[in-house]
Amino acid sequence: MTAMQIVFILTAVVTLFAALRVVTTPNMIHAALWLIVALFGVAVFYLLLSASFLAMAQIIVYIGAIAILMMFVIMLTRREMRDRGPQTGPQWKWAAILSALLFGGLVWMVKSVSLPASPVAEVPESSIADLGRALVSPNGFVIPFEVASVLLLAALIGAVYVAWTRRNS
Amino acid sequence: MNGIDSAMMLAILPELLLLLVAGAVLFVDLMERGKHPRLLGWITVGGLAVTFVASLLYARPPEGGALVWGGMLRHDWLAFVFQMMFIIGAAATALFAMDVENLGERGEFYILLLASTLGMSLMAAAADLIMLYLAIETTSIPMYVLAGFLHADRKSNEAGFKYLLFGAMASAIMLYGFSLLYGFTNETQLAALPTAIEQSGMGLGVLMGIVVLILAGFAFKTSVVPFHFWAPDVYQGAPTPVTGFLSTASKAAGFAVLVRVFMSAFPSSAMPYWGAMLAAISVATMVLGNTLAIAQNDIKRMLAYSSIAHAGYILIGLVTLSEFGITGVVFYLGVYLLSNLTAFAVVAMVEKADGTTALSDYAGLGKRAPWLALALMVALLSLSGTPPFGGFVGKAWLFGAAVKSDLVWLAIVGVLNSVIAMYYYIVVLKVAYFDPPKTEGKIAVSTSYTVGLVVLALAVLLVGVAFAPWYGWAQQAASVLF
Amino acid sequence: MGILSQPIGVIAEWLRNLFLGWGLSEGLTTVLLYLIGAGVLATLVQVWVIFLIWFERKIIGRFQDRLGPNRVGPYGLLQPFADLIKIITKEVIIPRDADKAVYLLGPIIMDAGVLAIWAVIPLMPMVGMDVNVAALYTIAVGAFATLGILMAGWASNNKFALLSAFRTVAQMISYEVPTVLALLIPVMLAGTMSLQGIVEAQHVWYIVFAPLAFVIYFIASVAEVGRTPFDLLEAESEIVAGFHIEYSGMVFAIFYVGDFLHAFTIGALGAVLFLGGWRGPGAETFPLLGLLYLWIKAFLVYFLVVWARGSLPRVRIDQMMDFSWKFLTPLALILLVVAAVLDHFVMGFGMWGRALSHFAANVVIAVLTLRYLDHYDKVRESKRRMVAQPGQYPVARPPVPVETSTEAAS
Amino acid sequence: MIPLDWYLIVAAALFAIGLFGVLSRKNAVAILMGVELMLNAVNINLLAFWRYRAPTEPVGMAFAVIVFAVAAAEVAVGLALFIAVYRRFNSVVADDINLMKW
Repeated sequence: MTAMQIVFILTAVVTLFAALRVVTTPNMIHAALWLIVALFGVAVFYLLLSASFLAMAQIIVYIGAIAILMMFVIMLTRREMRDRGPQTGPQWKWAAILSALLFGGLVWMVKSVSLPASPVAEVPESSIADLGRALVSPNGFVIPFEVASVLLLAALIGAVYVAWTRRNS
Repeated sequence: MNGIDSAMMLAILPELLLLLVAGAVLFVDLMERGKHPRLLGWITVGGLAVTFVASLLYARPPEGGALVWGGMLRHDWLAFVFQMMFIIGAAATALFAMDVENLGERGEFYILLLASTLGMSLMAAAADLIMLYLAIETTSIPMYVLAGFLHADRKSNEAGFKYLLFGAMASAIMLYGFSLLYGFTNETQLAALPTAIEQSGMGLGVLMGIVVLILAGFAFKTSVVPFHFWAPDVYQGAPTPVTGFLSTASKAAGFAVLVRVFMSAFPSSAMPYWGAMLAAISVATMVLGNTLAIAQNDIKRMLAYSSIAHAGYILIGLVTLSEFGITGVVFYLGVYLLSNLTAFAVVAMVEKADGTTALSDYAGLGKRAPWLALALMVALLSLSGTPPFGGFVGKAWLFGAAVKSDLVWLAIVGVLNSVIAMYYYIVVLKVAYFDPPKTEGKIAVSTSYTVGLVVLALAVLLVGVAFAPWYGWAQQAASVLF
Repeated sequence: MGILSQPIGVIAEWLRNLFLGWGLSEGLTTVLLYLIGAGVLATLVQVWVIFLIWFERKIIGRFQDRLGPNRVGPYGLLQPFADLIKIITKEVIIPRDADKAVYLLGPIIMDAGVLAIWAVIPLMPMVGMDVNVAALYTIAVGAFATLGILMAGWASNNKFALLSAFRTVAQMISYEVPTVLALLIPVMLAGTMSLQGIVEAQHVWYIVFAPLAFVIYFIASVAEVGRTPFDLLEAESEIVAGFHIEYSGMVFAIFYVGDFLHAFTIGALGAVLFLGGWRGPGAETFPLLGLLYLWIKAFLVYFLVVWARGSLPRVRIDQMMDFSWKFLTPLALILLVVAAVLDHFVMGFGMWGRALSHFAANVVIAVLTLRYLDHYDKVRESKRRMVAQPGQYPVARPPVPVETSTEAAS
Repeated sequence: MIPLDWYLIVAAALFAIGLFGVLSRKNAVAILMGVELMLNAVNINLLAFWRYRAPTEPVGMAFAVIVFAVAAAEVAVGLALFIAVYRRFNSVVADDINLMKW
């Protein structure tokens, strides 16, 4: 077992444990903090996959914005500091069975397809620059890139409209 | 790096114009906020009309279609016909929303409506998994806000809330399917996928697993079983014009991708398997939608279940796996769009006048507002599949396609369901025409409603009587896939 | 390989041989060396804070016409040590209803976020992790500082602490946008996100290329650290002590250290991005000289931070938000676009030609901005007078100057 | 070297855990957290496939970037809706928000 594999297993254990805590802990703020741990673990996976740019984007977007926004909303949508009682519905057993089945199915799918054991090539030095170029090239991803910006603008307008407090209403 | 040529720009002409209209609304809203309550609505309607005409004139796709923008989009008749439908749907929605309180005077409403239409338009044209996912989300995310747009109304809040939660889950499952499809085949182009799937040596079981994951997202957008359960709540709670849009254009967009992905992205060897799966889903959807619709006493909820049932009928066309069937799908979606929009327009008008959507409050509508009642009758009869309205022709084609493809049992199930459906549509008409009115007073119909209703109701009739040209379009759209 | 030309390299080589001599495996040695390097760096910069505290108190004292610390040791240099001993001996109090784990983790995460930036700062030629996304990394770990404060504010179970945490997050997220935009300009000019690469590309300091970007970077960074005039997170008059109201003893000290270190880190980053980092005469031959240059430059920027603290009053919260979203962000966007377009044309002008064209563009933008602000002020002024005119309101309405955020928006 | 399978299985596990969260949680924010876990599982998949199958083409990375953007938009709209719902219902627990039945 190489050093990389040890790092991988450690990261996987931490990430999955954190993810489990996210969906089981009764304290919502703790769930958000565990979510941050899980997202950080995912960023480490990206680093292992030599996608350093996306690892940084993961930390900035998910941890710096999404997770913190969630903590914000958790704090805003409560009147007491701690949640009382269980936070999972009575249907959790069915959910667990379904999720386990899904996991089994996915593992079976992954196992039954022949996949390369090692990368077919090294990541080129210029991979970040290539991504940047591809995102604005007319024969690359310029349309998705622009549509994503339209989507973000629309989401922004919608979110502001919905969450805005009007004093006289 | 290559430049951009005019063919590429013309291929996205409708999208560009939609964006332009949204920009205009944003600008006018900032400058003239609150001064002319209906100005924004008319700008949107006018802009959409211009978009419609300009697209018809200049953005007609080349014969056989073309792959543009680095393979992200397909410029073909299938996309084009659907895009025209979405523009009509959006324009009608804007017309009917104009007079609704807290909705029609809001610039944000029109911007989100246009953003969502833009997403649908891209959904119909998407030729790449990345583009497809993004287009679906661009349609859905503004729609979540639209469903919850009336923040003073608890039901609307609830609708947005539920729509978002179900939508986020369904699209995440679908995306997982996309990621596996990309990974196992190393290909994101829809057209190149069948070959790539065969080369990857992926077993049928794995492929069907991916199909199930992807179907979750599509089933959500088209509200078919088992991802239908959000529909009644959301349709009932959302502002009525939005419900109309949601149940027609959004559903048509879902079918556009469903048809394109299933017919062109999976190898033909897998067709019988997913065909059987979709047939089962189709039957379940029809039966469930129709039986539950009978029990409703709120007209929006009833129309929601009826809309689920219609998704079932439309699936029949896809299950036939034939060009004839797909033609039926496209044609029926067009008819359904017109009819359902008419129905929801009447519902919106009555809701505005009486503040209710309960079925019993439609009593005496025939006396209080004869023209509205007439429009409602046209819409419901068309939905139930009565000649001479468009719905009859559409249903005839769908069931005919099933018979032609040796799926007689499916056609029979469809016909039986139509008979059940006939019952609850007739009940509404009976209440409207024969029950004594609860309240006195005429219902005043505003200009925008008159324009919209007249156009739509005439169109429903026209499609039912002179169906050849529309059928030609649908056929041209379907031929792209074969 | 002499100790003067490659100081760190020599020490590392010596340690490596030592460990290998002990019979440790190659892989483990590498890991150990990384750990030792990180430990030494983290310790040194945190110890450095002790000096910073003395320095800042001294400077602020002078600004306020006082002497500052002057009793313990020569020039009061030992004062921070006295404070240190005092604070170590104090009890760490954890409020009864606090969320203990989160409460204790908060300061640590905040401090770690600041320390993590130091991993990528190129201290001298060939030293520092040469990460190809270093510029992005500095922003990313900044998120942890925000998180630490949010955790501390929430876990304290105290209204003021929570209010402060909310303010902090709003402020930090808002000011992250102009920071990133300003930081993108050096990245674009150098054509790399590696900080070492940015330093190496600065034959002419980027402050000549983009003085306005430096100003924006400086202001936004000060706001991100939460220093005066943007110290709303600990505005004593409004929310007592802010997010660290419940903290005491060593746990509080971690916040304190993190805060000072963050301010100095801003200086170091600013020096790397805009002032040429370790560049200076003879730095390539004697890397230690490069460290000295970097330190001097970082100190200069840090001095500016202290200067701002000594002379500016605190802004109001709505002013703070408006300033970021309505002024800094648009300006930074304009600068970025102008720099991108301009650079395309002046690429071939040679080193100084390129620098001076950028400088000229910056001067033009600065003049236009100032004129616009002037005009904006006049419009506001005229509106104010209009409102205050008698007869506009029937009853005698006190001529309150209408100065709210809504007006600024119009 | 780490086999590709390992990444895919971790992603599958993360996805299943996320789905469990979505299906079992009552609080809307927690449901959204489950969705985020699912989307992260997708991104691990995408980048693992990119790294092992076609690291020289930026397709997988571009896909991941788009997923990031969509996730951000979804969360922004979602949390805004939750705040609006909280104002009306004084709760963001899914069971409490149930005016409409059958």
